Amino acid sequence: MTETTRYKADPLATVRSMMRQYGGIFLALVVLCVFFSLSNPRFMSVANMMNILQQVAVIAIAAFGMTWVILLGEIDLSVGSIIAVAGMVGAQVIGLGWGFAPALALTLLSGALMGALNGVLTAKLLLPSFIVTVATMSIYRGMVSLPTNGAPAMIMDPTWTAIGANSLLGVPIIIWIVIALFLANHILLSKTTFGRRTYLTGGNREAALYSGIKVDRMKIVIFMISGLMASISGILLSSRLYSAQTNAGMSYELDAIAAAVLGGTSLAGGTGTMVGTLIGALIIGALNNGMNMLSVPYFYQLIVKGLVILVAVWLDVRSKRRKA
Amino acid sequence: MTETTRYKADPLATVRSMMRQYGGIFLALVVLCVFFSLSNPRFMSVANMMNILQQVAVIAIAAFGMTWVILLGEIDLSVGSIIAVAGMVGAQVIGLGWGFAPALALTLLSGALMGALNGVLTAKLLLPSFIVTVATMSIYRGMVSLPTNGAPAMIMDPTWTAIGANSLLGVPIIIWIVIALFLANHILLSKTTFGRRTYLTGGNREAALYSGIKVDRMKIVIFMISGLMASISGILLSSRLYSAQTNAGMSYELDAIAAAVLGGTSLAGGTGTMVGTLIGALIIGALNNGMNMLSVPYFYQLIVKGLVILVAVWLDVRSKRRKA
Amino acid sequence: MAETPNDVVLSLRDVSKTFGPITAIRRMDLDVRRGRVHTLLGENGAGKSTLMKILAGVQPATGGTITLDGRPFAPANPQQAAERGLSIVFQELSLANTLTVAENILATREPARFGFISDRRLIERAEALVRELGLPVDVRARVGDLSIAQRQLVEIAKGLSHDAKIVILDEPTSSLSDAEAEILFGIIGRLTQAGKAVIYISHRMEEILRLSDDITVMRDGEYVATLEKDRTGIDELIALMVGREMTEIYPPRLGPAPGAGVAPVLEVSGLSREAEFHDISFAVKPGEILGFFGLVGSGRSEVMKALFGMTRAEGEVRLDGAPLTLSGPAEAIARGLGFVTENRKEEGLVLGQSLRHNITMASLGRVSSRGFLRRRLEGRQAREESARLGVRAASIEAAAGTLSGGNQQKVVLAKWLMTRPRVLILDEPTRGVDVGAKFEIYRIIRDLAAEGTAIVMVSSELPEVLGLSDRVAVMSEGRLQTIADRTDLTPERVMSFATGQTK
Amino acid sequence: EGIGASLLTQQHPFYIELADAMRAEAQAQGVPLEVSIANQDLSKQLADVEDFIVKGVDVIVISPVDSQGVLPAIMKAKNAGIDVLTVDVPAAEVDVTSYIGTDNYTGGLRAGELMAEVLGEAGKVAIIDYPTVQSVVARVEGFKKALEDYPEMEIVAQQTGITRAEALAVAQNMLQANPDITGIFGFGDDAALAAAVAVKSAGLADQVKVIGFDGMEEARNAVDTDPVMVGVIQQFPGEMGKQAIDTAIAVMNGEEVEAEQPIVPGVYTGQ
Ligand SMILES: Nc1ncnc2c1ncn2[C@@H]1O[C@H](COP(=O)(O)OP(=O)(O)OP(=O)(O)O)[C@@H](O)[C@H]1O
Ligand SMILES: Nc1ncnc2c1ncn2[C@@H]1O[C@H](COP(=O)(O)OP(=O)(O)OP(=O)(O)O)[C@@H](O)[C@H]1O
Ligand SMILES: [Mg+2]
Ligand SMILES: [Mg+2]
Repeated sequence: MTETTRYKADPLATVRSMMRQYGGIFLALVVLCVFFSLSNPRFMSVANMMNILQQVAVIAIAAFGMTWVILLGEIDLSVGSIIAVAGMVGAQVIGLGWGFAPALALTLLSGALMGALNGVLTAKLLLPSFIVTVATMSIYRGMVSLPTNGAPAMIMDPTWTAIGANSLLGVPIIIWIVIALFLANHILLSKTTFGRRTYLTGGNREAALYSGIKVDRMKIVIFMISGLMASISGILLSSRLYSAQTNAGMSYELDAIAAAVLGGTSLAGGTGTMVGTLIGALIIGALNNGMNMLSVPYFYQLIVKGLVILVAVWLDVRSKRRKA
Repeated sequence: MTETTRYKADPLATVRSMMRQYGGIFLALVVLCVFFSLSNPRFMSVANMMNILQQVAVIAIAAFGMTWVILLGEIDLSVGSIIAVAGMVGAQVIGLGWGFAPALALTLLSGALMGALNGVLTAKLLLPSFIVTVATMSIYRGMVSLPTNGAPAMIMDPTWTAIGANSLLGVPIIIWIVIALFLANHILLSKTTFGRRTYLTGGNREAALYSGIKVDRMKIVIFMISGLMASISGILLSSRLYSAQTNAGMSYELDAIAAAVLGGTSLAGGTGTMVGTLIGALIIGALNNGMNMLSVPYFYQLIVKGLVILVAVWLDVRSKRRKA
Repeated sequence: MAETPNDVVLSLRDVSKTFGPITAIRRMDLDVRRGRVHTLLGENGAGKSTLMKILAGVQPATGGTITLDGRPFAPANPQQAAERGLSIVFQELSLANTLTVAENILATREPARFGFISDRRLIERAEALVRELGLPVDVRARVGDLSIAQRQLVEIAKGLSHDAKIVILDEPTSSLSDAEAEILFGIIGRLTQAGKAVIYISHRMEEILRLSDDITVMRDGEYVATLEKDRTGIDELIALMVGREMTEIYPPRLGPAPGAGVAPVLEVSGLSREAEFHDISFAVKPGEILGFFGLVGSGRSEVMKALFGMTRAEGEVRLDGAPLTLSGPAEAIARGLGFVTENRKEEGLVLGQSLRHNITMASLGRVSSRGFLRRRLEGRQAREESARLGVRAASIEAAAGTLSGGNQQKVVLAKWLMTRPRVLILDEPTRGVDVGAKFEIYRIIRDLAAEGTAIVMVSSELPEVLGLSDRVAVMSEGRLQTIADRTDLTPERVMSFATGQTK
Repeated sequence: EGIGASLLTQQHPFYIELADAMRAEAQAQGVPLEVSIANQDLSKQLADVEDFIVKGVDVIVISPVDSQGVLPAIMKAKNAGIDVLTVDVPAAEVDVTSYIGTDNYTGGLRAGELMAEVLGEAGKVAIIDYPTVQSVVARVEGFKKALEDYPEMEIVAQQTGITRAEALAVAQNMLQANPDITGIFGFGDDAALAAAVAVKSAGLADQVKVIGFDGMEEARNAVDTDPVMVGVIQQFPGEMGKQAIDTAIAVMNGEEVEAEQPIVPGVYTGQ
C-alpha cells in the first residue's frame, strides 16, 4: 500500500492516493482544525499557525528520527534524554567561549554518538532496543546534570538564540528547519536505496540479510539518525528557552512515537512514511494549542489528548482495513 | 528451556536448573548484594532487607501484572497511571465515609476496569497495545486529578494505612502481600491451564486460535490482571504515603517492564516466568537502596542504574545464547 | 459404486468462500467416505487449504451446506469441529516454539483438575500417543529446538491426538524425508482400517497414487472431477489439474554437459562447521547442474548457508579461482553467487511488500544511480523478470503475501535471477509447489544452465535430483558420501549413500 | 552520626542553592551531611528517609515533595527517635521540630500588589501555575487575593506550565487567545522567563509585563536587563539552607529551637 503511491507521476492521482493513504489521519487533523476554528476564530490566524509549527517543531524532528527506528521494527526511548544532553553540550561548549560553529558541530556529534551507542548495543550485543534505550534514557538523563549539578545552563550566544527567536522572509527560522529536515528525511526514505533497504529490513530482517543487506550497520546508522534528529530538537529547544534545562525533553519520546504511529507507522516495522509522521505531529501540536486557546484545564487536556490519539489511530486502522 | 524445569521433581535438580535458567540474572543480583554489603555492613541487616522488599513492593506487584501482558507479546504503559487512579479512588471512597471494605473493593474494581478497557481496545478494535496504553496512560493520569483538582488526597482510614505501616509476625504486611501475590501469579502462570494458554498464545497466536483458544477474551482478561495488580500497587503506595498523590506511580511502567525483562521475559512474547520478574524487581530495589546507602548522588544513580540494566540483560542474553 | 449412502460421512454441496472481492472457492462439492483416503488435488492457490480451514472451523464458509453424519455442520471454531469428530494437521506449522512437544500436542487439552495441570500425566499421555504413532520425537524437547521435519511430525501428532472420525492432512509430507513419510503412511493405513476417513492433500504424485482411494481435482476454487485411483493415472490427473496435457515432467537438457576441459567456477574444499558438517569439497562448472541429495537434517542447507557467508565456517571457497572470504551475503552476491533459500516465507520474501520490492531487493545497485532509485527502470526490470518466470499476479505492485505458494517461489527465483548470478544455489526449489509450477521451475533451471550459470540444487526429492542433475552429491550426517555422474547412479545406490549404508 | 537531608528535586536552581548552602554550612561546622534527591517522587522520598533511618542519622531535614504525603516518612523517623526539620515546604497534620521556609502566601500577595502597581491598577492578567504543588498554590492564592482589591484588574487566563518548555507554549497560546493581556504572573522563575520570551516573540513587549517568583540569578538578571520582566519575588535559599543546618546542629546539641522560622521573601525590581 504504502509504496505504490510514490511512483505515480500524475499530480491529481498523487493527491487522490495521498487522501487514500492518509485518509483516516488526515481527516482527524481536518476535523480538529475545523472544530478549534469554530471555537476560537484566532486559531486559524497565520500567527497562530506559525505558533503551532514552532511548538511542534521539537517533537516533529524527533519523530522524523523515530520513524526510521520504528520502520526497522525497533524503538528509541532515549530520545527525550538526548534532547536534554544536546542542549547541555551546546551550552557548555558555548560557555567555554568556542563560539557557535564548534558548539553546533559538537552538539550534533554528541547526538550521533549517543544514537550510535544505542545502535551498537542493539545490533552487536543483540539486546532488545526497548531495554537498551530504557537504560540509555536513564544514563543520558543522568549525564545531563553532571556539568551543572542539575542546574539549568544559560546560553548567551546570539547566533544560537537567534535560531529560536528570529525569522527569515517573515517565517521563523525554526519552521524553515522543520521543513528542510522533513524534506531531507522524506527524500532519503522514499527515493534512495538506503530508504528502500530500511523498509525491506523492517519488513523481514532475515530476508534482508540473505539479500546482502548489512542489517547491523543499517541499524547503527538508523539509531544515529534518530540521535542526530533528537540533538537538533535539543538545539531548537535550548535556543527557544535561551538555556539548557536538565529536565528538557522529558517523556518527549512518547510524543514522538505517538506522532509516528498516528501517522500510520507500524510498530511491527516495514510500514510508514515521513508525511504521515508530520501529520501525526501536527495533530498533537494543533491539539495542545487548540486546547490552550480554549482554556481547557490541564487535567482535561490529558484526557482529551489520550482520546484523540485513540480515535485517530482507530480511524486509521479502520480505513486501512477497509482497503485491504 | 523455560518449560523443561517444570517437570523435575528432584529438589536438587530443581535448584540446579533454576541456576541454569536464571543464571545470568541471579548472578547479577548476588554480585550487587555482595558489593553493597562490602561497602556498607548495614546493607545486609534484616531491617534493611525488609526496607528493600517494602520499597520494591509497588514495582514488583505491577511487574507481576506486566509479565502476563508481555508474555502475550503486548505491553501496558498505563500501569503508572492506574497506580495513581487506584489510590485516588480509595481515598475518595474512604472520604465518603463508606469504610475500608467498600473502598478496597471499588479500588480493585477500578483497576480491573481500566485494564479491561485497555484489553478491549487492543483485542476488539485491533489497535496496537503500545499506542492504546500510551493514550490511556494520558487519560487515566488526567482522571486522577479530577476529584481534587490536582491536590493530593489524605487517607485517614486506620485499616488502609495499617497495610503500609503495620507488621504481622514481625514482618511488614506489605511483604506478606508481595509474597502472596508472587505465589498466586506464579502458580496461575506455571501450574494452570490458563497460564499454559498464555504461553501458547504469546508463543504463536495462530496456533492458539487453531487450538480453540479465545485469544480476544484471553487478552482482555490479562490486561485486567495487569490493571488489578497495578491497583494493588496503588493501594500499597497510598497506604505507605497516607495519601493519594496525583503524580503517584509516574513512569513506574518503565521500572515494571525493566523488572520483567531483566528477569528474562521476552518482549516478543511466549517466554518468561514470575520468578525471573521477582529477581528483576529485587535487582532494581537492591540497586536503589544500595546506592542510597553509599550516598551516591542522584545523577550518578541514574547512570549506574542504566548501566546495571544493560549489563544484567547482556549477561542474561549471553548465558541463554551459550545454552542454545 | 457399490457402497451404501451411509458410507458417506462428510458431504459438501455448493460450498463457496470469498475474501472481500477475491473468490477462493466457488460451488465446491465433495463426498468423503469412511475407511478411505480421499485426496484433494489442485494447483497452488486452487483453494484446498481454504476448504480445509472451513471444515476445521478456522474460517466460516460464505455459502453452501456441509453435512457430517447426516447432520448440518458449520463449526464456529476449531473446538466445535473437534467435538464433532474432525481433526486437522495444518499446512503451515501452528506450533508455539517456546513450549515443549508435549505441551504443544495436548494444548488446551492438558490433563488438569480444577484448572491445575498435572505435568506428569501430560508427559505420560503425550509419550503414549507418540509411541503409539511410532514417531521419533522427545516429548520433553522444546519445539523451537527441533528441526523442521521433527516439527512437522509434532504437528501430525497434535492433529492425530484427537479421537477423530475424519482426519485432514494438509501437505503433511512437504518437509519429511522418505523414512519419516513412511511412518506417516503406516499411520494413515491404520486409521482407514479403523474405519476413519482421511482427507489428504499433497503435490507429490507418487505418494498420491500410492495412498489414495478417491481423488478430487480442484481448479481455481472449483470442483473439476472425482476419480477413483484405480481408474485413473498420473497423466489424466495432471491434465485435469492444470487444464492441459503434460507429457514430460523433467525437461531435457538443452545442450551437452560441460566437458572435462572447462574450468570450474565454484570450488569448495575442506569446508567444516562444528557439529554440522565436515570436510565438504566439491566444484561446479559453468552450465552444470550439481544435485545435492540427502535425508532431512543431513546438513546440506548448513553447507550452503556457510558458503554464502551467513554462518561462520572453516575451509576454502574459490570463485573463478579467487578466494571468497565468507564475510557475508553482501560479498557473496557481489562476487556472483545467488541463493534461493529453503524457507521462502522466512528467508526469501518480504510478504507485506510488493513484488517489485521483492524482485529488486538483492540488486538495488542495478536500479539506482548514486544511491537514488530509478523507479521507471526498476519497474521495467521487475516486470521483465516477473514475465520471464511467468509469475501470475495482478501487477508487480501486488504484495508478495497475496500470491499462491508456487508463484511466491517464482518471485524468489526472479529476485535471484535479477542479480545475474554465475553460480545459483537452490535449496529445495520446489517445496510445496504444484506440478505445473514445478515444471516451469525445472525449465527455468535448464535455461539458466544453458546460458552458462552453474547450478547447485539441494533437494530431498530423489526423482527431482536424478531427473535434473548432471552430477549428484550425496550427504549423510554432515559428510559428503559421494559425488558421481548422474549416469552412474541409480535411485537405490543414492539411497544407500544417503542412509550411510555405503561409504 | 550527622544529618540526612531529603530534598524535593535537584533540577531547580533554588534547590541547588539550598543544597549548596547546607553543604557549606555543614562543612563549616564540621558535621557530616548526606543529601538525597527525591526527584519529586514521594515514595522515593519515603525510601530515602527509610534508608537514612537504617544508616542511623541524628537529624533528618526534609523538603517535602508534598505537605500531606510526607506524613509517613516523618512518622517513621520520629518513631525511630530521630528529629525532623522541614525546609521550604511545611508538613501538614504532623508536628516537626522546626519548619524553616518562605512565606509563600505573603510572597504571592506582594506579587499581586507589584502587578497592580506596574499596570496602573487596571488590566488583564494571566497566570501560569502548577496546581499539584502546595507552595505554588499558596503563591497563586496570595496573588489573586491581592488583585481582589483592584476592581479594574481581571484574571483572564490561568494555565499549567510546569517546565520551561511547557510554560513557553502555554504563554504563547494564552497570548494568542487573549491578545489584550497586559500582565503575566509566573509561579516560578522558569514560568516567568518563558512568558517573557513568548511576549517578545509575539511582538507585545510594549504591552505586557511579567512578574516571577523565586528570584534566582537568571531571573534577577532578566529583571535588570529586560523591560518586560518588571520584577520578581525573591526567596533566600542560601539563608534557608544555612539556618536549617544551624537548627539541626542546635537540635543535636539538645537545645530548644523555634517551631516555625518563616523567611519573608523580598521584592526585586532591579538595581
Ligand atoms: N485470508 C485470505 N485473504 C485473501 N485471500 C486469501 C486468503 N486465504 C487464502 N486466500 C486466497 O485463496 C486462494 C486459495 O488459497 P489456498 O491456500 O486455499 O490454496 P491451496 O490450494 O491450499 O494452495 P497450495 O497448494 O499452494 O497450498 C488463493 O488465491 C489465496 O491467495
Ligand atoms: N537429530 C536432530 N535433532 C535436532 N535437530 C536436528 C537434527 N538433525 C538435524 N537437525 C537440525 O537440522 C539442521 C541441519 O539440517 P539442514 O537443514 O542443514 O539439513 P538438510 O539436509 O538441508 O535438510 P533439510 O531438508 O531439513 O533442509 C540444523 O539446524 C539442525 O539443528
Ligand atoms: Mg494449501
Ligand atoms: Mg535444508
